[in-house]
Amino acid sequence: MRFCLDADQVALRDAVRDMLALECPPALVRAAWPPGDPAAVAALWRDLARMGLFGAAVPIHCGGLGLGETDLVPILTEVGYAAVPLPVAETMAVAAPLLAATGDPGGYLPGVLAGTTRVAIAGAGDLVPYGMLADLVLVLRDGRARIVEPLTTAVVSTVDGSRAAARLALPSAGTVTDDPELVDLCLDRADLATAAQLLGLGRRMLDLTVGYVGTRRQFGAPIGSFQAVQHRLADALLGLEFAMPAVLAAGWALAHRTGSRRQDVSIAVLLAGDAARTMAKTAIQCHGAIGYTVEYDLHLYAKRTWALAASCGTDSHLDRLAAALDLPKGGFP
Amino acid sequence: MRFCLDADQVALRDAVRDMLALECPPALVRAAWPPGDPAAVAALWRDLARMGLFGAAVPIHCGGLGLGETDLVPILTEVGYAAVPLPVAETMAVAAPLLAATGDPGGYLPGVLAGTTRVAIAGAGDLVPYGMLADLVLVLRDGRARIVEPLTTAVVSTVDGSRAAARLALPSAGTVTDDPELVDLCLDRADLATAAQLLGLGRRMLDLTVGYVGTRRQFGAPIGSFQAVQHRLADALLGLEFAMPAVLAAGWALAHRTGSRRQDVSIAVLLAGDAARTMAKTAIQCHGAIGYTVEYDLHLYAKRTWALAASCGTDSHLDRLAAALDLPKGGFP
Amino acid sequence: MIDLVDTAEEARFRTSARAWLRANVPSPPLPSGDTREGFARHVEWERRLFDARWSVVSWPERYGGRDASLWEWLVFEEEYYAGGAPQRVTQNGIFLLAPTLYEFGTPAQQDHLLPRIAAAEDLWCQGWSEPEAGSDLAAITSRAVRDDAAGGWRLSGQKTWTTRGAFCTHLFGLFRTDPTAGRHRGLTYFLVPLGAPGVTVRGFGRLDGDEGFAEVTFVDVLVPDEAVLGGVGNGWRVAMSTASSERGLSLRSPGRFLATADRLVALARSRAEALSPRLRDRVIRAWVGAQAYQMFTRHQVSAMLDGAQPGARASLNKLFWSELDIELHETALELLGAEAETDTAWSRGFLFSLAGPIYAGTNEIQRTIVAERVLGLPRAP
Amino acid sequence: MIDLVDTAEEARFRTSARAWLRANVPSPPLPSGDTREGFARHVEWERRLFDARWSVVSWPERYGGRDASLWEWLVFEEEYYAGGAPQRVTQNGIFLLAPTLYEFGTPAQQDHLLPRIAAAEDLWCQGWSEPEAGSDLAAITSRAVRDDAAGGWRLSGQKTWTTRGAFCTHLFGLFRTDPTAGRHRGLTYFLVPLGAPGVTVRGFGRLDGDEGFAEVTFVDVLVPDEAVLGGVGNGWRVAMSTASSERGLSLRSPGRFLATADRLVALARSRAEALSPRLRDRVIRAWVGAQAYQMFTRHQVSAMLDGAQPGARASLNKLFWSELDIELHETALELLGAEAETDTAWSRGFLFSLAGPIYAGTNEIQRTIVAERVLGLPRAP
Repeated sequence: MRFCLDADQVALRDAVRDMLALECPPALVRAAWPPGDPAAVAALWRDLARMGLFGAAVPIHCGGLGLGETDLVPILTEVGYAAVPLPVAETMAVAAPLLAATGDPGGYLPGVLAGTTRVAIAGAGDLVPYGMLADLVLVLRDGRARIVEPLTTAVVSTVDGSRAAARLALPSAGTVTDDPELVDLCLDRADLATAAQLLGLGRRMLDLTVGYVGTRRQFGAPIGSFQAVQHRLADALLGLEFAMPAVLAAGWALAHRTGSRRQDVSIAVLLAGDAARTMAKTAIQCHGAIGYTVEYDLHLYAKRTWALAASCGTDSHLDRLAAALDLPKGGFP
Repeated sequence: MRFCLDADQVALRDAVRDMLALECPPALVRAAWPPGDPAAVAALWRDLARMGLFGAAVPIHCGGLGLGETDLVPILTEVGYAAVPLPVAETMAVAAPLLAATGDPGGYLPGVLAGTTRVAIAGAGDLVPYGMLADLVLVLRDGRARIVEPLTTAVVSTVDGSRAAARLALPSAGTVTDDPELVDLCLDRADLATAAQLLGLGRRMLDLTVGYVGTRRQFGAPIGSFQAVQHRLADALLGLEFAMPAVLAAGWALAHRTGSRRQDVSIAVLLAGDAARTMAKTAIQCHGAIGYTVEYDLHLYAKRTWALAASCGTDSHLDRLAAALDLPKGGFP
Repeated sequence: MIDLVDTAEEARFRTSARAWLRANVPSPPLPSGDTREGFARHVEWERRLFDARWSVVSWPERYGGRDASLWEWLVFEEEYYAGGAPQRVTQNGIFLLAPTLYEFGTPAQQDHLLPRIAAAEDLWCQGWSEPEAGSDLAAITSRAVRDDAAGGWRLSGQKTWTTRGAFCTHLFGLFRTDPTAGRHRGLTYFLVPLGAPGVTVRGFGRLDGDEGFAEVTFVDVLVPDEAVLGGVGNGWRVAMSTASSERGLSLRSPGRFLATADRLVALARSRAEALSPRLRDRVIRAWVGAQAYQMFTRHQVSAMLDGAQPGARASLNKLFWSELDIELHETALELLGAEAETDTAWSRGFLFSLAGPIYAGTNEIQRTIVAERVLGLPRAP
Repeated sequence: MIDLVDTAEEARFRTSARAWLRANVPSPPLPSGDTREGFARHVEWERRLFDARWSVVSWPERYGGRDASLWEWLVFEEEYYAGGAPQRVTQNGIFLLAPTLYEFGTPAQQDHLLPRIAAAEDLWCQGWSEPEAGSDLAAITSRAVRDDAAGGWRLSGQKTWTTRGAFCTHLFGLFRTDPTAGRHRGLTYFLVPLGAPGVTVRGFGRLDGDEGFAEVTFVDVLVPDEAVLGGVGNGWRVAMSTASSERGLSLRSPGRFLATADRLVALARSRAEALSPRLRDRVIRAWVGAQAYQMFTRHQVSAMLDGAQPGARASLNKLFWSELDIELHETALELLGAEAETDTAWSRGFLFSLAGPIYAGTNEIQRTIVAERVLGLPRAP
């Protein structure tokens, strides 16, 4: 047994972290809010492509880095930490390896690897986060994976203005695979990517809050010295610390196609979702009024957290675990 | 609209409170724990009878005080506050008015009023709290109310040793009524009595804890001056304060047989159950190790709280409210 | 005495309020009052309310009210929110400043200001927080210096995090009149027109989209003696009276949460495909919370009519409603699933609800008040 | 490197442990170890474990162990609790004192004491708390005075809330050797036989039925120099090492909670009539918590094998396992419904779980440690 990142994984994570610290500061996230600065956002996508990130999960013989889901977790955590306002997780962790695994019938993979093609994933109904920025949309429904070009695009106003969400009309053709194992793998990778980003977002909000409460003074002392603030932040940290290994373990389970992988993903999503949501609420409360202004950066990360957490599908994960534990499925009589 | 106790209600509550403070101190609750002092416990029952309490909810023309459920709430709260180790709520609030309403076919009422007959209520299965002390058992099942003398009695060891619980074999005859409205009323009164006692127990634990943390010093200050303790107790108080009016309102709804009475009872049970359970946990934690000893009194009240809360039937109350709100009934598909 | 149904008079009042609201509540609903245009539409609505004498039902007739009882006021609030009527953009004036004016104002101040508040002619915002004085309100440094020659006071300093400050016409708040006195002493409560020379209002966005969230700067702003409310140096006491209103009943009547809870239940019914048993329970418990708040306030109103002062117990209200409001909205967003991230009344309501545990004294401050002043725990060292 | 399956060697170890446990775990289960008679039966079991070299698998062979790796120790703990084996009444000696002895003991102390701990010959209890020193451990007043003539130390004072103190043979704890030094200074860690003249042990019941919960009084108790562990005046540092063991991994391995979670799931399956969707979700989430604790400890063990010291992070373990343990048991009691009030393994386990957030430093203390030493927040004033 062994459970820590190896030197390569650490080096890649740090490279991504350093790059995003430089290229995706809060100002870049703001640039993705309308009206914003689309050119700056597009430049970030090219920077990520230059690092080879969109091929991270693509086999080497297909032009990628040949990494597995275990390796993706720390990268996606950094993507969350920076709240990258682009469909990086969708393209890198789900679409690119799917294209590679299916022989890329549409010939999209080179563009994806080169950073000229962005892929979003369709959410519930016709809502597609990053739909305004996506060249392609991956639809995972009814046991099929489809990759399609949108027919029509209508912008949607969202709480997190940097999500570039759209309501899209999509063609019904474009099936890439109906292999249930591969479709499930796409869903699991998407869930894993969400969990990892939520961890990173949680860390970002924690760092912002720890920094603020250490300097903000009220009643003659830094507010971070009051038990009410200290204990609430300790509890928030607890949630993040206990979610992190579960997310990493889920990545490993996917990478090794273990029998328990789907339940491990569900565990990861439940823990990371709860931890990030708790952290968001804690961060806003510990900041007080300043955290409630849009001039301060916290809301950028809190709103992304709510958007990702809302897509988690808590009940479906509970049902999946119920099945694994031989407990009854949810629903009503 | 008007929502406060009147002078008579306050006077009766205060009389019960004063009497129980004197006659049912922690030492008397301890006397009910095995091997204990059965004579002392029996004396308390006689004292309660002398106050006329067992006739509280019996019409005046049947020899009672003619009070309604609204009046019972403050009395039962005091019974909870003192953790009276006897089936007072069962006899006073449920059995006695039932006997009166059904014309007392078994001729039990005079003994109940005189304090020579104690009535317990059968719980789940064959478990009867206070079964060891009861002359009669009220069984509320299958749309019938039965009042029976137990056939056999086997003592049961319980967490709260002052509950005198027994497993009883009961005869299947003895139906007092199968009027659904009257049977429901018995169930509602039992629930109301549980909620009111939980409020009182919560108050008792709060008082003990506020007293302790105000004097116990650590780190050079009373522990009640630390935010961690202050804020936790503030939250526990909040639960109790917001449950109390709901319980009183449920009593009023029962007394006036309003259309929403059953859902008001469910609201009361849910709020009082949560508040008392939270208070118990808070009290133990704020006390630290001393609260974990049986020499200290807190456990007497915490264990009664757990016993009553365990009998609350949370899910059935949620289902009842679901029906009232036109939401689906619980269960599995 | 307990009697939880309307008296004949209350029932008449309810019927009358319901009828008027049914005929007059704007449909479709007004746009958000958090933009300048939306705010103007809301002010129009407030004036319509006033014209029909529904803007301040519990006030004396001479100020535009109906001399309604506290019970009737609760009834009106229930009907108002159940009828889907707009949030009250006049709330700072009506529910916070006015109770303070009734308690501390001179007859001249009352006669001048109250009708203008009722009629939405003056639109008030709060001036409590400063950049270095949030939770620690006693740390404020904005000051007022007596100018005998001009016959008034000269204000300077900065107030911030002022809800709708950019759209309002007046501000009430604390200024330090005696810089030598200790924290809570030497403060005076001032009433300031935002149009006065030397006042600058800078709006900056709020997380929930309120564009009127503002920072207000005072440079040598001259106000007359009549701008002092409750006496020079008495500001803390006067402000605490406002704070008690803000935390307690008057700002957040149960009607608002009962209506939200009912809308939540309706949402749950309408989203059968998303409604899991878990969410059903969450909906029920949130609804139960709204009922609990109603019972609690009824009990509190009865006690107030018997002469009790809520005092520190107003902090119990504030803790409860602020957490209830978040729970109601979070539950709705869970029902909406992935659609929760779109900009809807529920998502905007959720963002707004997050301010509840922060403004009017953070919930941490409230818990300390409850612990020390309701439970009597020893004060923090 | 991540590899979350047993190596071949670990798998062999697991098989071997499982086989021995399957053949030897007492059935029916032993009575509670909280009575004198039950305790004696548990000590017999501990000696059986020792005879088969399963009592201290990670210790060197010369002390009765198997030189097992930390991973193998985790494996053993999983198998031990999954097999329904009894709680370890030797835990204070094996999991708390022994790690401290390995770190601070002299070779003579190690050679003398460790085999006796492994073999359950010496049964250790803790002597931290005093009536006026609970959370505030540095406030202890029990003292040890040097007696040069007798060649040792004379102990006096009182320790209290000592789990199973009435049944144990030895106590470790802090005594003040320099009354002039400040709170954390001037303390020394002593190892004391409870049979020594001048020691009185008074048992008093504990809420969960532990009759061995005790108060230990020392009146002029003479102990030799060898009774000092880690040097005179160095007691705080030595004690913090023990505390870190108590809070962290060594006292509460995931195996215990994984086994409880599995029993909870089995209970849920067996009580279909009581299992509502709400309780199903609660069961699942509690089970998820146990899995999270396992992943966390695996990650922690990997870090420790790479040289990291858990240090203040042990407080994270303690917060998590203590709350998890309550949640597992509360959920079980809800499944049991009205039967929950009867005296069962679950109800006893619930009462025991409530001590988790209290002993080994209350969870309030742990949260402060996490805030100040893990997050680096400013210290409380």
